[in-house]
Parts: sequence; C-alpha cells; structure tokens
Amino acid sequence: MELRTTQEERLFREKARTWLEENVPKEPRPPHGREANDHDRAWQRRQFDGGWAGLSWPKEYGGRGLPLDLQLIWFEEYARAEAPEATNTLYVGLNHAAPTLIASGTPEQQAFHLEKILSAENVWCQGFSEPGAGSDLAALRTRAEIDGDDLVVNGSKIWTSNGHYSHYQELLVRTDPDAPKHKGITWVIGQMDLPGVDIRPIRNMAGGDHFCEVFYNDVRIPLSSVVGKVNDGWRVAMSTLGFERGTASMAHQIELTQFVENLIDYARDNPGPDGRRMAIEDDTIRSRLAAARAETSALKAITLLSISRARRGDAPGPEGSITRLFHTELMQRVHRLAYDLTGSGGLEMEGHRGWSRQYLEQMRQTIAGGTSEIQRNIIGERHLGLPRQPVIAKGA
Amino acid sequence: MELRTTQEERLFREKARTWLEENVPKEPRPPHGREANDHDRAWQRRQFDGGWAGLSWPKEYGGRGLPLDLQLIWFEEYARAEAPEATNTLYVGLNHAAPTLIASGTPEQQAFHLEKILSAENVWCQGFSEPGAGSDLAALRTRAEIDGDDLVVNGSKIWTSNGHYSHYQELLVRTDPDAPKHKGITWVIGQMDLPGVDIRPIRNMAGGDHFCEVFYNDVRIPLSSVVGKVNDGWRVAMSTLGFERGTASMAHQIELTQFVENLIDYARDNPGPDGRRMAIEDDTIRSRLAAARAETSALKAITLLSISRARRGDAPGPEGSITRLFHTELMQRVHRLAYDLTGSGGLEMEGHRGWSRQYLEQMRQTIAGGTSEIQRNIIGERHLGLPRQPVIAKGA
Amino acid sequence: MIHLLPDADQQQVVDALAGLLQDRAPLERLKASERFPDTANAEVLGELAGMGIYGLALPEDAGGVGYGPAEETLCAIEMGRFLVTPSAAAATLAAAMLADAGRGDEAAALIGGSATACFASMKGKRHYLVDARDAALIVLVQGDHITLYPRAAAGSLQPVEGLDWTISLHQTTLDTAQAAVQGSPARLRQALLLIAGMQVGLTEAVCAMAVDYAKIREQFGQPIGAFQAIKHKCADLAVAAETARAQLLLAALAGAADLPEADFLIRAATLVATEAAQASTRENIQIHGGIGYTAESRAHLFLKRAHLNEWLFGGLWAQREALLRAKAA
Amino acid sequence: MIHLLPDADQQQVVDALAGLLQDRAPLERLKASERFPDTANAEVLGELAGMGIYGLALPEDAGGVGYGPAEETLCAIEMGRFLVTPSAAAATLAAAMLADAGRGDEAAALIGGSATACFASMKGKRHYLVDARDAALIVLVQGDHITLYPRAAAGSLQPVEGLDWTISLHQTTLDTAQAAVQGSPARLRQALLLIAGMQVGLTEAVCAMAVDYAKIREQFGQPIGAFQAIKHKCADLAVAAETARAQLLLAALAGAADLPEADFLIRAATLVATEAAQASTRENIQIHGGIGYTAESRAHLFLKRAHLNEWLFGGLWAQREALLRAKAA
Repeated sequence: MELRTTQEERLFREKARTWLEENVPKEPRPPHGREANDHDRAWQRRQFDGGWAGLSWPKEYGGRGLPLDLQLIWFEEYARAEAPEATNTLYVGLNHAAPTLIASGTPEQQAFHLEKILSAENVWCQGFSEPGAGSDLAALRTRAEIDGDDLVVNGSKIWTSNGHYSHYQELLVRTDPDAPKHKGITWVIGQMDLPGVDIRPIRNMAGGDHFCEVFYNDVRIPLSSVVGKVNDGWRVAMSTLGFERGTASMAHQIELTQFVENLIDYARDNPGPDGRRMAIEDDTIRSRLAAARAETSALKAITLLSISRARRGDAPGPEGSITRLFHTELMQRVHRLAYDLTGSGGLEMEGHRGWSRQYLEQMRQTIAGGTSEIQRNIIGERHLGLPRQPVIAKGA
Repeated sequence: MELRTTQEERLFREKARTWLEENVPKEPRPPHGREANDHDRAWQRRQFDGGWAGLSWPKEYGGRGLPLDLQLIWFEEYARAEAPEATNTLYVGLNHAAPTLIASGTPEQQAFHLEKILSAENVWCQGFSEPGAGSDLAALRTRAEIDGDDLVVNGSKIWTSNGHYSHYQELLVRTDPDAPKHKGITWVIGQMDLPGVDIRPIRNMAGGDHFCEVFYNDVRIPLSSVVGKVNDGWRVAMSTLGFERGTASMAHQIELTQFVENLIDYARDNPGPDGRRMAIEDDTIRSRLAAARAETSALKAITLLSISRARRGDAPGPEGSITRLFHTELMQRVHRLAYDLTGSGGLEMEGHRGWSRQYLEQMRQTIAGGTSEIQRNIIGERHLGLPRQPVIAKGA
Repeated sequence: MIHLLPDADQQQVVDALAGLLQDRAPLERLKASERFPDTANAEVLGELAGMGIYGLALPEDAGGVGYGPAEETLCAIEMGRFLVTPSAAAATLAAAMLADAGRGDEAAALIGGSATACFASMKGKRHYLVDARDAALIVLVQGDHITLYPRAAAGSLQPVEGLDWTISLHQTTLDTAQAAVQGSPARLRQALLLIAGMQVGLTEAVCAMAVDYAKIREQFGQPIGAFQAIKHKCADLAVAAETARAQLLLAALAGAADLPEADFLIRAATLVATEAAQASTRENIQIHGGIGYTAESRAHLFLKRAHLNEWLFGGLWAQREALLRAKAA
Repeated sequence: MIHLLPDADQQQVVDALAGLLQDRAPLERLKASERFPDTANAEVLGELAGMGIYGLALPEDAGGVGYGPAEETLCAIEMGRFLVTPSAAAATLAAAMLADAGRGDEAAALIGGSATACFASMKGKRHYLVDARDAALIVLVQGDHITLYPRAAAGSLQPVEGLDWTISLHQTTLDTAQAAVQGSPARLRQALLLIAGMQVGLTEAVCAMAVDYAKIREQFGQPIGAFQAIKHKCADLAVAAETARAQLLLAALAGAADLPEADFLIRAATLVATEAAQASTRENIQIHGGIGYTAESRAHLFLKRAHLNEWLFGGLWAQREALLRAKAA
C-alpha cells in the first residue's frame, strides 16, 4: 500500500494537460447516432495522431505500453479538460475487440486490425447476444457451418450497439450444435458489409437507436477470420468480458465523478424539486448528493484496487463483477438524482442539459452486458463460492 | 364499495369507549417476561368479564359473533384509549389455537379449552418450528409414535414464544416418517407440564427471553388431544397460518398507526439526529415520517380489503402474505426511523421510551413465522402463479 | 362499515368502461416506438364523452350521470391501465368546476365532448400544458388549490419534446389573474383521486405485464419467474399494486363521506400510488431485460406516464407536506 | 501510483495483529448472550499495548514504532473484525495528541498500557463515555474538532444500559473548559480513519460470517446460499465490503500524503464504511434467520457495534455535511 507521485507521472500529467488544452474539440459532441460516431472518430484520430491513443496497449501492437496508473492520469486530465465522453461509440473496438485480438488473434489479424481500431479507421460492434438467449449468453443459436475455407453463418444477433455504422463485429457463432452449451462456440471477425448481413436499428426508450438487430443469411466469412480455435469461442469471449469488467470503465467512472460535481453546482444555484428554495437546501437532496459523492469516490477506489491487483499480476477475476454491479447501479442512482433535481423540468425529454434523456438511457445499465441479477449470481457463485442455483432440465 | 356508519356501529363504539375509559389499566405494561404475561392475563380477564373478549368469535364458542367491522372499531377505540399492547403474550392462544380448535377441534376439546383461552386462564404457545427446519416448516422431525391410547413424543421445537409460562402448546409432530414431507404430520394439543417436557428460554438480541427451545423426551400425550386426524396436521396448521396472515394483526396495525403519530409529535418537540434543530425540520426525517404515515394508512387499507373479501365469503388466501410482508417490513422501517430520531440516544438499550430495544426486537419481524423471502415465494407462486423454484433432491 | 370491493352496479360501470377502452383504445393503439399523434388522443376523448364519463359523478340535474367518487375513482384506475390521456380527468374536473359555478352550458359542452380541457403544471414561473390541443379550459392543481383557466389565460404555446411520447407538451405562461373558477376543496380532492387513480391503474397494468412475461420468457432452460430474483420482484409489484389500490379506494370513500381524515387519506393515496407507480414501472423494465429498454416494448410508456402524473398534482414534495399537515384519523 | 494492496511488510504487521487477536481475543471470548465484563476489555487492551499498537504510527523518537497511517488503518480493520473495544483507538489518539503537545511521558504511559483512554460522544448537552473504566483520558470527536480531556473534566459517571453489550456506557457532563489538548487536523483525520477502519473490519467479518452460514445451512434440501434471495444478499455484502475497504485505504493513503482531497476522501470513507457496516450487519441477521435474532449468535454484536461506531465520530449527518464542504479531487 502506497501512494506516491513519481517524476514520470508528473511529467506525463503535464504533457497530457498541455496537449488536451490545445486539442480538445471546441464543439459539443452530438448526443447520439451517426453524428456522434463521426465526432468520436475524428476526435480519436486526433488523439491517435498525437500519440495519446492506446496508452496501455503493448508497444508491439501500436500502443505505448504504459502502466494503468498513467492511463488513469490520462483519464483524470481528460475529464478535467472536459473532453468529449471517453466511453463512446468506439468502446467495443478499443476495449473488447482489440484486447481479444491481442490475447487470441493471429499475427495477421493483429497486423491488419489493431492500428485501424486505434486510429478509428474501423468501428467495431459486438455480436454476442441473441433474441432468445438474453442473459443466458451461451444459449446462442446463430449457426456457422464450415464450407471449404469459409464459415457460412445463419441466424441473428441483438443489442448490437452502433451496429449500423460499424465496419466489423465480434461475432459468436455455434459451430458444433451437438456439443454442450459452452462448447461448440466460435469467435469470429465479422465484416458488416458482407452479403447477407442485414442491420436494423432498434429504437430505445430514450429515442436513440444505439442498439441494432443483425440478421445473417448465408453470410460467408473466411475461416481465417476465426479468433482462437474453432469451437473455442467461449473461452475467447470470456477473457474479453473479464477485461470489460475490470478497468476498462475507468474513463466512465471519472466522467461520473465530474457529473456528480456538476449536480452539486447545479443544486447550489437552482431551485429544487419543491420549487421553493435552492435544491441544496433540501436535506433529502443534500443527503443524496453526499451519498453520490462518496460512492463515486468509492467506485474509483475499487477500480484502483483492481489496478493494484493487475499490478501484482492477478488475472481479471469475478471480482470484476463487483465493480460492474456497483458502477451500473450507482450510475442509475446518480442519474435518477439528476432527474429529480430538475423537478417538473423532467417532463421534457431533454430536461436540463439532457438529464431526462440520460435518466432514461441509464435504464440499460443494469440490463445490457449481463443484468444485475446475473452479476449477483457471478459474485455469489464464482467470487464467494456459493452453490450454483439448481436448474431443471427443460421438460423435466 | 361503500363507507357508512350504522347505528349499531355508533352505539358499539360509544359503549367500547366508555368501558375502556373506565377499565384500561393505569399502570404501564412491563415490557417483557413473566411480568408482562401476568399483566396481559389480568387485563384479558378484565375484558372477558366485561364481555369484550372474543368479539368476532362465534357465539357458540363463547364469543359475541360480531362482524369484523366491529372488531376493528374495538381496536380503534382500544388504541385511542392507549390500552396496553393488544398483540401480547396471549396472541397464540387467541389467534392461532382458538381458531384452529374452532375449525378442527372435537366438541370436547372446544368445550374444555376455548373459554379458558378467552379468559386467559390458560396461556398457549406454538410448537411448529424446529432447529433444523427453519423456514422449511414441513421438514419437521419431532417424532410421535402411537403407543396404546397415547402419542409418545421425542424431539425438540424452537422459537416457541412465551413457552416458559405457557400451559398448552400447538404441537406439530411427525407420526408417519415414511410418508411424503407434508403428509404424516399430526397437530396435537401439548400440555407444557407433562413429564419429559424441558423448556429452555432463548435470549434474544434485545435481551428478552420471548422465545424458548422445548425438548421432548418420551412425552406421553393422549390421542384424544389430536386435533383433526392423525397425519392430517399439515392441513390443520395451514388453516391457522392463513388466519394469522389475514386480519389477526389488525390490532397491531392500529398500534403502529398510533406509534407513527407519536413519532411525529416527538419530532416536532425534540432535536433530530443532527442535534441542531427540531427533528421535523430535517427534510430527510420529514420525508420518512410522511412515508411512514402514508404507509401505515395503506396497511390499514389492505386489511380493510381483506375484511371486505371475508365479508364476501372468500377464504383467507395467499394474498394474506401480501399483508404480512408489507406489515413486517413497514414495522422495521418505522422502528428504524424511531431509532434514528433519537440520534446518539440510540446508544442506550432503552433509548427514548424503549425505541432502541424495540428497534432490535423488530428484527424478528421479517424472520419469525416465515421470513420475508418465504412470503415473497408464497406471493409469487400461489398468488401470482409463477413457477415453483427448482429444487434439487438431496444428494443429487 | 367500510367495504372496498365494488358492488355489482359499480362493477358494471367499470366493466363498461374497460370494455370500451379495450375495444376503442386498446394499448395496441400506442405504437410504442413512435410519438403518438394528438389526433389519436382526441379520438379516445371523444369515445369517452360518448359514454358520459366526464359527468359520471355529477348529479343528473347538473347534466351528469349521478354516480359518486367511488365509481369515478374506479374508472380512473381503468384509464390509467389503458394510458388514457389525462385530459379525460381534466375534462371531468373542468365540467365539475363549471357546474359548481353555475355555468351549466359550458359544463355540458365538456361532458358532451364538444369542448375539451387539459392539465397544466408549474415549471418555475412558467407552465407546461399537457396534451393541450384545442383545449378550451386548463386545470391547474398546485398546493392546496385547484384552479380552472380559460385557454385565453395561456400565452403563446411553445412546443417542447415531452418525456411521455403519447402526450404533447407545451410551455406557456398562465396569466393567473384570468382564472375562470377557483375550485372548491371537494374539487381538489376529486383531482387528487383521479390522478392517484391513474397511478394505481398503471401500477396494476405493469404488475400484470411483468408477471405474464416472467411466466413465458425462458432463460437457462426455465421461465425467468422461477428464479427468486425475478419472482421476488414480481411479489413486490403485487404488494405495491395491492396497497396502492386499497389506500386509493379507502381515500375515495372517505372523501365521499367527507370524513375528517379524508384529506389525510387522499394525500396518503397520492403518495403511496405515485411511489408504487414509479417503482413498479421501473422494475417492469428490469424484469423485461433488453426488450424492456427498447421503444418497441410498451414498458417505457408506463414509466414515463408515472412521472408525468406526478406533476399533475404538483410533485411528491407537495404531497408530503400536505400529508404532514393533514389531520389523521 | 496508488497501490491499495499491503506490501509484505504491511502484511506482516496485519498478520501479527490478527494472530494476536485470534490467540488472545478471539470472537469466542464474547459470550454473545451476556454482557461482557469491563475487565475482559481491559485484558484485551493490555495485550494490544504489549504489541505496541497504540504507538504504531508515532515516530520512534516519540516512543512509537514508526509506521504510518496505512499500517494503522489496516490494523483498525483487524480490530473491527474482532470487535475490539474502541478504547484501543482512543488510546492511539490520546497518545498521539499528547506526543504532539510535548507530553511524552503521558503518551508513553498510554502506549505502554499503564494508562488508558476512552471515547466520548455528545448526547444533547451531556456526553456518553464509551468503555470508560478507569480511563485517564477522554477523546471527543465532534464536527471538525478532536479534543482530548482529562478524566477530571468528566462529572460524576452515571451508568446506563448500553445497546452494545460488549462495552460499558455512562452518561456524564464534560467540562469543555478543561480540555487537555485540542488535536490537530491530522489527528482528526487519524480518528476518522481509525473509526472507519473498525467499520470496515466488521463489515468484512459479517460478510464472511453470512457466506459461511449460507454454505452450510440447509433448507428445502439445499444450502440456502443456492437460493438467489440469499445468494444475492451475499453478493451485496461482498460489494459493500469491497467498496468500503477500497475507499478506506485510498483515504488513508491520501491522508498520509496530505493530498488536497484527503479530507474529502476520509469523510467519504466514514460515510461509505458506516452505511456498509449498518446495512451488512442487518442483512447478516436476516440471512441467519431465527438464530440470527437470538443473543446466542454473535450477529447482533456486529450490528450494535456498527451503530456505536457511528457516534464515535458524531453521527452520519455530520459526515455528510463535512463531505459536502470538502474539496473534491
């Protein structure tokens, strides 16, 4: 246990601050859709060109090989500079696909894809969930049959974030229908413009079309696009999920901290939901603001604990679900607080600074990428070692 | 749907008020133990002699056969008169044992016991739960073998409220160990002073010894004490539980309403947990008091809904678990609020007016008589028709 | 004697309304993924006028049907269940206030459907109008007051994007000097009961919706309702629905009988029903998982309406304060 | 670089203390169903003095061991886990304040165990003394101040029945004019970290206790931990323990480094740890079911201590206010 600021950290922080001051886009990021994606790509490209992309990626893959501590400093300065949301439409590529390719990809796959992800030349989306499977990810049924040098894919995926403007997809397909549920799955790089791929955006309750449903009709994907081995996709995917549940959401957390400070400032200067006094003078609001402030700090603290474990060499484990569960539920509490702060202003979709819309969008936090219920199962069973829940075989 | 005050109700209310004014004990009820029981018995006897006991019991069993509406008026006047807690050490006899004997007892059992329950000559306790069984009531293992005209009982019971000063016990024993879990159970009247009965009080976390553990060593109980038929005890017991979960806790609810009003009065006149202003001026306290007031009203309302269903002739059903769940969790919220109101005064066991002790005692609400988890199962499965949870047979 | 179950006559009124709504305004009319056109709300309002619902609790000599608060509250539950525009309740209240003021012709126009009304809600010193369309009258519930304004009291209407897609929303400024009628305390109670009634109706709707889904949606080889995480959420929805309904009906009867504790019971009803509605509509989304987050599911419409309804009576804070001031039984 | 895992040296300190406590002050010493005699607390305090724990973070030239806030906070967690009397923390704080004031001999007496200290807590205009016994010194944390009083500043001690059976409780009135030392801001931070540390320790203890029980207790033919209702509660306990520990250690390091956000992080730690401790100790009782409600289970001791600890730093309300005033990172 120690806290010290090294000379390297100090210099890095200074450089980051200077660069951000000079380069952060002046125009606001569009809230969603293709416009948001265009903005994200331009901004990522600028970071890439400036040498600020892939800070913690290994050097041999185009990154800078810096420790997570420096990555964290970058995000801190990033938030301080009020740079655009770091958790954006490039998240899957940068935080899922690239780590998977680094861990399990072939040298050819790595050479072709990694830099294009980092420079935002290519946008990636995920293709894990299916309409019938939901939280039971391994129940996926999208089939892929080997035909010559190709996989021929038929089926559909759902909850594919940003699918309609992505170039590539992390695709999980069933290559052996006779194997047990978790076997017989293959992880493959899907190209979104292949013949037979049909992408339909799904409108969400906040009016955005962040998610898509993707249909595959005899889509031919070369076997050279398989990552890891055929039928070994579950293991490949789980390593990616472990990564997501660890430190990848660091930027998000720091943004949340900033958001809470904004709420406190707002509450000092604006009437509360009762319309009679400044919001901060209402003890119920005060108390929720104090809790939000303390809990966002604790969120950062558990991430620092994860980084400490990573520094010790621990592989990402099920305790990542603790971070994820706490993070997602806290996000909802904080955004509900923001919504409540605006009183009847919450009747407008944008409300104050979009807080109503964000309140609605945060509903996905405890659902997407594994519901809170699933996270609690993982924590209970894999982290605490409690017995698995009994399952009755179908038809029993 | 209607609300009207009949002449009968008006007269009944007046008479009740007058009688209570003249008869409510002046001295406070001791908080627990045998002293509380003595007090309860004297007070019950006075009500019995005055014709105010067993208001809604059928006339042929010594009651007055009045509708539940009048029973409710009685409890309202009872609370208004600040009479001693109505939910007292005689609860099991009056609200479990007597209804069971009325529903399933023999004429001899009824003739012998009912009046003695009503007049508090005999105190009853329950003997359902067992150390190993917990919420899985039907897993009980206390054996009873038929030997001549007797049952010979061996085993032990736990969570027997007031067992150490009870005369009789509602005892569930296993008479057929080879039958399925819910079969082979018999409901029998146990006498607490029989040879082989050993009663050991269990101290609870608030320091009282409300509960006992009871051990049975070759205890001989005549077969004439069986209520219902041998091996039919589960059905007999369930009808009693249904009764408990319906309207039996009406008195309790009205007491809770009074308690919340006391909290509001206290909050107006006393500094809050921050020590800086009257408690009522703290919005977090205000908000909790308002919620408590609204919710105790809603508790009374769902009981009135139960009474309405009873009036229509509906048998007590699983929706009784809704009342019970809401009631017990509300009790805990309200008593936690009382505890918090006193600030650092909560460091004392008695706190203000015993609120600390009561806060601790209320911990049992969501455990005893079926945990909240069990109540939610019942509501989900029996009331809403959701599928039962999968169960793996032992050793599977 | 307090009886909280509808008698045969009351059940008939409820059934008639539910039948009409199921027939002419089923939930399927709401294309969940699109904003709902104003004209569609107008059609539903017209159907309800045809049934005489806006004068249900007015005496016959005032052009009403002669039922009371109990029947009207039961009907509000059905309207909440079908996500009927709150302008139906506004029309009921406007008609009643006009009748009280001896303006029978204007009341008759509302009851007959040839004129319509809408709710307003405070937004700082300005106001929102909810489903304004061509409403001739505006109902504002704020604090301990209910006030009826003529349309002319509203300045220019500025359309804003509402949270609730099924209802149009405008900003304006009401000239409070131009009040048409200051409603009586009885009308305030009626308004609170109607709004709480809509909250109860949608609470019951999402409870049923969640339970139905939990029975058919399978995960890990079994219906999700078999898992305690989901089953217990459903149980909590049932508790919320039962308590909110019981409190509402008790409050309605107390209001009708003008009991001293009526105000207390009615404020308790708005509080309990709104907490129930907001918590239940939220949990319904969670129980539905991914599909519940999409605009294609109707789950979000209930959540948004539960928030909208809160502001028809001026927000929960005002309810709490009124509740603490009110005299308990 | 912020590293939140103990290094080998720090782990050694923790292990030594845990070993001592397991050996000399195991939880089994607390007869859960009886009040715990004062003398037993005195014995534990003596054992800890023997290890030099009260001077752990004081420099060697001040009679201490020369470790820092990090090690001391880790030790506070262990003391919380074993329900050590808070007088251990009081002795640490009193020794530090005396050393700051140049009263080395008195500090040495505390470190050596020949004198003891206890905490006070405000009760209106009067005070509670917690585990007072023959304590020579009294530590009061209130608002932004920490003050050390001589025993003589306390009026007559009136014994009261405490909620926490393992600790004696007295009412008295402190003559605030008789303060021995006004502690520095650093001592206030130290006090908050020690108290929060005890909260974290008992949070971890009940998480482990609940999980262990959920694995062995069977109902309906399987361990109760297989049921989601229990499993998910255990998961929440794990989340509470992990967040409370991480926040505490971050705050301790920030305090040691005197970062500008140290006060913020430390108040956040007291808040998070106390919420975690009170919620977790409560859920542990529920998970234990009937046995958890009895005095024979130790579950209640943890709950009561979580409440007691809250008042050692003047209550949650004060923490919230201080947190809102403090400068964030």
